[in-house]
Amino acid sequence: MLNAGIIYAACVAGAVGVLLMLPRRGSQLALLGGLIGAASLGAALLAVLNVTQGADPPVGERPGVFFIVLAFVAAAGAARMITHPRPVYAALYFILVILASAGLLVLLAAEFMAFALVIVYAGAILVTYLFVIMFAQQAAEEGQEANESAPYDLSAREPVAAVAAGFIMLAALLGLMYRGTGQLDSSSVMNAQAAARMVESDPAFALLVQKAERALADQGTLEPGETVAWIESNDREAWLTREDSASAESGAGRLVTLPGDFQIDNVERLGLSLMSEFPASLEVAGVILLMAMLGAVVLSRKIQPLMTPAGGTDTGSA
Amino acid sequence: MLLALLLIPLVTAIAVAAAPEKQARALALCGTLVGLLLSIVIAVQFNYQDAGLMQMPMSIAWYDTFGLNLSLGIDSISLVLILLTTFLLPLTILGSFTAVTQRAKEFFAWLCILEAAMLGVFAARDLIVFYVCFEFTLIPMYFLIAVYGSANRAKASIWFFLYTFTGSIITLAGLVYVAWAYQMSPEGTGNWTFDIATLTAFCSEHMTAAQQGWVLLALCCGFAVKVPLFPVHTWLPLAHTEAPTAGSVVLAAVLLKLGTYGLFRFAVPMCPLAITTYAPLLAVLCIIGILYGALICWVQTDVKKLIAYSSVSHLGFCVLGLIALTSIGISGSVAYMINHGLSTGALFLCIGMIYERYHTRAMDDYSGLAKVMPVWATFTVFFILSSVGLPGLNGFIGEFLCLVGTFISGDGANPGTLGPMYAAIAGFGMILAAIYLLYLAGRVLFGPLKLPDTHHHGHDDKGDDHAAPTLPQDLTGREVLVLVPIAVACIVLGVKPGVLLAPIAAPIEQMVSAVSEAHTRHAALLIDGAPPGLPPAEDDEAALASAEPMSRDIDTTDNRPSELGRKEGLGQ
Amino acid sequence: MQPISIISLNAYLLVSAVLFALGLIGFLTRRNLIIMFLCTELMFQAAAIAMIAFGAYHMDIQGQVFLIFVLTVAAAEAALALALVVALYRRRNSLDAEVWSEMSG
Amino acid sequence: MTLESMQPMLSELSVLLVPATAHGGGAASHGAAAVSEAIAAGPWFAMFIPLFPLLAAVVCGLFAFTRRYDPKRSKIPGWCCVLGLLLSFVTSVAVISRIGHDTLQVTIFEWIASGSLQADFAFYLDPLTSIMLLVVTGISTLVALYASEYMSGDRGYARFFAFIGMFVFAMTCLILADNLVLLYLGWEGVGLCSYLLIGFYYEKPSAVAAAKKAFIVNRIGDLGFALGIMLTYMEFGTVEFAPLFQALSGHSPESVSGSVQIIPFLLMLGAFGKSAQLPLYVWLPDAMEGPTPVSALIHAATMVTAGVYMIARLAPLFVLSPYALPTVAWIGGLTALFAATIGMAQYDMKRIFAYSTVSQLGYMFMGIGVLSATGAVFHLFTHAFFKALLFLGSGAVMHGFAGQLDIRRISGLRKVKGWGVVTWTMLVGCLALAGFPFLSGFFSKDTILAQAFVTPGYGFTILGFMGLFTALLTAYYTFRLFFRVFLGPQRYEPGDEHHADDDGGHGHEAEHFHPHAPGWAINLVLTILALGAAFSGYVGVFGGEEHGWFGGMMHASTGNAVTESLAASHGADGHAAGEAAGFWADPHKWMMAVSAVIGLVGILIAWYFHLLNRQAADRLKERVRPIAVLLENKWYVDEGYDILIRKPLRMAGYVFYLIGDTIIINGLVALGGAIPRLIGSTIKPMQRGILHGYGLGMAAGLCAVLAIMWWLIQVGVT
Repeated sequence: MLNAGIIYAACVAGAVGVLLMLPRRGSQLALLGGLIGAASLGAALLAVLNVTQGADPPVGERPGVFFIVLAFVAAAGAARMITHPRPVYAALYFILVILASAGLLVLLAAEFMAFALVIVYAGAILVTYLFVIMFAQQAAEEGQEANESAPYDLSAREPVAAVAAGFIMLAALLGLMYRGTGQLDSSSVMNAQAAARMVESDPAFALLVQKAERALADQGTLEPGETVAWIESNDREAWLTREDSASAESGAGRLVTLPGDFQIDNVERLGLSLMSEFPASLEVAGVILLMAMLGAVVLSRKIQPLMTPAGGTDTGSA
Repeated sequence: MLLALLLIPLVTAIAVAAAPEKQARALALCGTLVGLLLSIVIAVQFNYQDAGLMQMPMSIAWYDTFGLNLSLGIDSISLVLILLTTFLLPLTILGSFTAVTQRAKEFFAWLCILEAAMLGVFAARDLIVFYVCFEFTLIPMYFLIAVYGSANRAKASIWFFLYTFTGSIITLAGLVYVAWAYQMSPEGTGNWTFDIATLTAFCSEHMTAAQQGWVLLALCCGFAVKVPLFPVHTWLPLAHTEAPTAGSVVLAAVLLKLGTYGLFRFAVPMCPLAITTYAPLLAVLCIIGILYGALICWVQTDVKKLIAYSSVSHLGFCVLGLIALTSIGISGSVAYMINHGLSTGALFLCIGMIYERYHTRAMDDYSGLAKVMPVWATFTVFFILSSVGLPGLNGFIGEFLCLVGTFISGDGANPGTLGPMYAAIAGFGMILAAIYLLYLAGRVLFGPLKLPDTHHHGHDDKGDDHAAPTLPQDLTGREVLVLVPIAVACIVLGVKPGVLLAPIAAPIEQMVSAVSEAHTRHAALLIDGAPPGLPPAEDDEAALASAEPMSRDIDTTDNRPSELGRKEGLGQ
Repeated sequence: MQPISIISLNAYLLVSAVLFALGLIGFLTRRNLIIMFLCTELMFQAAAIAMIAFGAYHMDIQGQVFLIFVLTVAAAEAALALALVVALYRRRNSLDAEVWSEMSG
Repeated sequence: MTLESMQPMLSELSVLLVPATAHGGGAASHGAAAVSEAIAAGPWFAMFIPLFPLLAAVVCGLFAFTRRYDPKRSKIPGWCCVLGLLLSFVTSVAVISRIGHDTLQVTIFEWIASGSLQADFAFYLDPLTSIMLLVVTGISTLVALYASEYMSGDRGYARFFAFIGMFVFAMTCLILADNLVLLYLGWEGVGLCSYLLIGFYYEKPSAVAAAKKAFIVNRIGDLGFALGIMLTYMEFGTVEFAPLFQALSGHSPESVSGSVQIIPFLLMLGAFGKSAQLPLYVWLPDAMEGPTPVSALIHAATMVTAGVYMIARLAPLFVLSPYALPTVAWIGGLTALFAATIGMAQYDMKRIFAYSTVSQLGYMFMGIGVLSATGAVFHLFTHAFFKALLFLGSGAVMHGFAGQLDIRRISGLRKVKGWGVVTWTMLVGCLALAGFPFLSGFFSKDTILAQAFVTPGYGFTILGFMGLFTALLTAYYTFRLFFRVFLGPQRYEPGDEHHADDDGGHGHEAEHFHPHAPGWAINLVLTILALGAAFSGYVGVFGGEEHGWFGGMMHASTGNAVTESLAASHGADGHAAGEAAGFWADPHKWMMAVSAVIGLVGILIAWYFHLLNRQAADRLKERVRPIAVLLENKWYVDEGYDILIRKPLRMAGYVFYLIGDTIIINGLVALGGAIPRLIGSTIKPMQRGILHGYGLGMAAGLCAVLAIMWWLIQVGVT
């Protein structure tokens, strides 16, 4: 099973690494810190990945090399983001992290969300961040040359305590999580459960059925009067039953394999679920966004005249 | 009938609050007079043959599941105290007609509410009603001091409130413990009740000496603060000097009696075993209070503070008489409550009268007032003599009986544990009382005439004093009308104490016999219950600390016979 | 559609935990208001990965649906936060968090 | 309206006074009376003896209240008070005739009844009471008559007579009391009236201080008395005389328990307080601040003798403890000597008589101490007359000379016109006091001194000689005063006091100041008292009994328990032997001669020093300078008391108040208040307002929780 020792050691190493990377007045050991951090992350990943499943046979594949690369990019980006003295670079590193995690999402077959993430997050939110950072950097602080970063960015606040707190939490979190996931059923069991759930009330099932009927009709294997009863979990085969004979006894009917390219892709399922299960929350989400816009407008109203040196026009709201 | 007695002052209070400013005084006076009338009717209907019984019971279910019901009832002790309250209130209101000019309506409304609360305490037969009213007296008194007081009234009112409040919280804890113990015990069979009679019976029969010790400690905390016993008395002088005349009269005459009445009604009957073991300790506190208070009186420069400390000293006698556990001592203590109420109340009224005229309480501001105000001087000397305890006046009866009661307290014929030495030392209090009260008379009444300077150029320049109507030098008709009834009461109680002592004799006799019965039962139990050859250990602090768990039935395992128990047992 | 294996689930959780921890540390150490908010966004991001990982493991689309709503909230929060930061900046001409400490005890 | 017809009506009144409400007590009081049935029911009208003075007091009080009454002109209160006292005197004579030689008891109404303590307003009448009644009511009527003229024109005229009325009421209650509590009522009542009367001129701070001192010192004595009462109640279960004496009759000094023996000592303390004996005598000389009639009535004749009366009344109790009466004797003797020495060196007339009163009281206590109650009460009886006379005489002088009392500033009063009566009456008084043969003082003092030599025990003979020496001193200082003031060259200066602001045109230059001769009332009273002083002695000589009529009366009273124990203590022979051995063996016989001689010697010494050549007195005074100064300052007793008792107590008061209350107790309470504030301030720094601080706090909290959860899981608790 997962031997915890390595994880915790990795956490400690990571902590030290991050500590070194944090901006401080004294000597800059950022590079060394980065190396240590990366090493620790690698060790942690190794510990997690090549774990033997214990008694029952090793089930399911391990995440591939893409996952490892993306993981490292994300972690490095995040680390660099919080340790970089200049805010603009921090924002840019954050965009890097967003892209890496979008990649991860794609690995998890949630491609719509990956794109959404990139568009909404990287595109909209972080652009605003960059804008505000630029806006704030304009008025150079009094005691400081043009490109030198503001004093408050140069040194971290109570780094040791913060890092300690963060990594202890991390260690405890990991300890608890792995203990938790250890008790989860293996993927095969999950598979059957998912399939069973698919059969009953899952709205995606109704969509699946319609789509299957349309695909079979195009393929010509569907006789008139037959309907699709249910679909195998791996939605390769489908079970057709005649309308008229369904009532005689169950099980009359025939198993048909679905066409090769038949499947429900992520966006469809997502859209279906949104529309059928969460219509209300969709509305609420809309309202939240409206509120946010109103709030932003109100907040940035001119509270008192800005004393611009040249008496120029007001630099306008955000 | 009793509920009506309680409701009248409340109704008056509301009426006064609503009435226009001019009629407020008159309305308050009539309301309290009606109260007095009703209490006299009650007194007449009260049958004195079996004065010990709780008469005129009435009870309205208030909250059944928890056994709370508003139940009232009086025995002769409560009757006497009710009469004292209803007798004094109209006089106080009459006395403070001219004293209060600003916000007079509220002043009289608060006084009426205070009266209702006090009557509630005396007529309560249910623990919670008693406690609610006991606490409720704080609020009007707080406002009376805080709004109508003199210079640093804020501190005084806060001290008064918090001091008494913390004390009575502990008492509440004790009372609830008793109710809880009852409910847990086989007698209580699970249902809560707060009826005083049942709880007292339960306590005296089924509680072990140690538990009773704890209950007594809790009760004493609250009531000791109210009766200012020695260590916890410092709120009284503060409250008195700052309270307006009516406030300090009611405070001295009746509010202090709540404490002694509480001790009488709860401490002694509920913890007969504990009271005998701790009576000497309490007695020492009382005696210190007597001598300590008296000596402080002697060095006071503020008239009201002097009389306040004299109350501390006098009430030491009252409690001493109570814990002597002899029928003479306790009747002396009850007599003392009434007499102290009358004489000290009257003294405060007199002081209030000169305060209204000269607006200063410092004794060296004026002297030789007898020459200028002969009538006032006669009344003041009369009341000073009554509180000094001159035989033929009411003070003597209380003081003498208390001392005699303490003197014969331990001689075997009664459950008391005090002795002649206590009475002898307390006796010095009588001398000190003479010293400081005559010191007051000598400084204020006699000697060469000297009036405070403020008097000469009128009242208006006094800071917090608005244009009070300047009163003629000597007493007006109204003021004499206030003092005469009290003087008559003093003489009647002095010459014919039977009027007071006869009715209260029966309940006191019952209580003393109940206490000695508890002891014989306890002692008898020890003799047969306890394993033979047990060393009779002194019942000391350690025993108190190891409060054994509440026993189901009579606790036979209590192998430490209380000191008296042993003597009692051997005595037979 | 195959759910991901536990091992990969653990891996994804590890990544999200690391990101979350880094975000927290960032929030605590950086004194620049904007960066602090950026770190909170990072923590949002970490949570998103964990949600999707569990969604994939349980073959349940709701993980992603929930992420959509998380995103809307994050967006709203970011907008308001930045408006606030601008207002604060305009007041004191500095982004330092420690400038605002009148609320001391 | 004869007495008989009034009888039925009045008897209902007395029944009414025993109200029905006190049903519990009522039965008991009759029961108590029933128990002591041995004592016959006395005359019901005895209740008027105290009632008339009380009535007079109330009437005078009303006069004092009414505005319209003008003290200058009308003397109504004076007259009604004299009338009241006269009626009381007449009633007491009637009661005395009814008493004769036996003891009676009258219950008026039930006063205190609580538990087994039963104290009624009842009278115990026996020959001792009748003697005291005669003294009290008689002297008070005479003094009231005297005062009606003496106090005329004083602003507080009505108030004065109200207090006198109250005083006589209290004194009669004291004498007639049937139980110790009523005796205590009289006791304190008398103390109160002496307070009010001494402080009559309340504008004089010295008078107020003297009044306060008197009341407090009395109160100290009263405390002892009260504790004595309680102890008797504890021991015998009753406070009434009849059952008490019945219970005592069975006992003898051996058979009685220890605590009973303490009772006499406690009661003695009360007696010494009231009768100004050694430890507690300091208040009497200062009591002279009051008006002279007060000094005469209260501080010479009646109140101060209450102590002697009490011991005589409770003699059966005193006899029980072997050491009680000797202590009384010794303290009496010492006080006599001590006061006489101080009396010699004083210059104020009233102060001299005050110290002489203390000294004579010492004699009375010595009398009782040496087991001669008859001698003591006899001396009390005669002393009342001549001491009242002396005081009233000096009062007349003071009244006439505008408050002048200093014997150095008045002399040769005999020659002044209109003062003849005063001089002669004062001469008789001084002779009686000095123990001049065949006058009253001579007889009564002899009985005491003789008895001192007769009774065996504890150095009584030394006491006897001390008594003789004191008699010498008494004779000396009495006549020192008489020769100084009344004889010698005629010169006088008026006093400073514009006495009783009488509106006479008294110019204060010495030459044309002419003294204001006393009026008829004063002269009448002085002559009556002079007759009393001269012939009251013979009451103890004629009348058949061993000490005359007086001895007979005392023999029948409770006092004779003392004489019985005398007979018991040294067997019947002691006394009889005296007779047989002829003149020199029986002290009573030779004492007559010896004391006469001593009296004369004293007078001669005084005559030589204070009449023949006064310079010799001054020279002698120079030679014994330190002693003279010591005596003049009254052995510094007052200052001693002040330093030993008053100052420490007052200091304790300050300490208790300033440190005890304000610092310790209030401090503790304030501390109680400060603790919450203290705790609050320790937590305050946590809130510094910086965002990171809070963030870090939250993070730390979170990681702590997780760590604990993780640890718990490790431990396997879940």
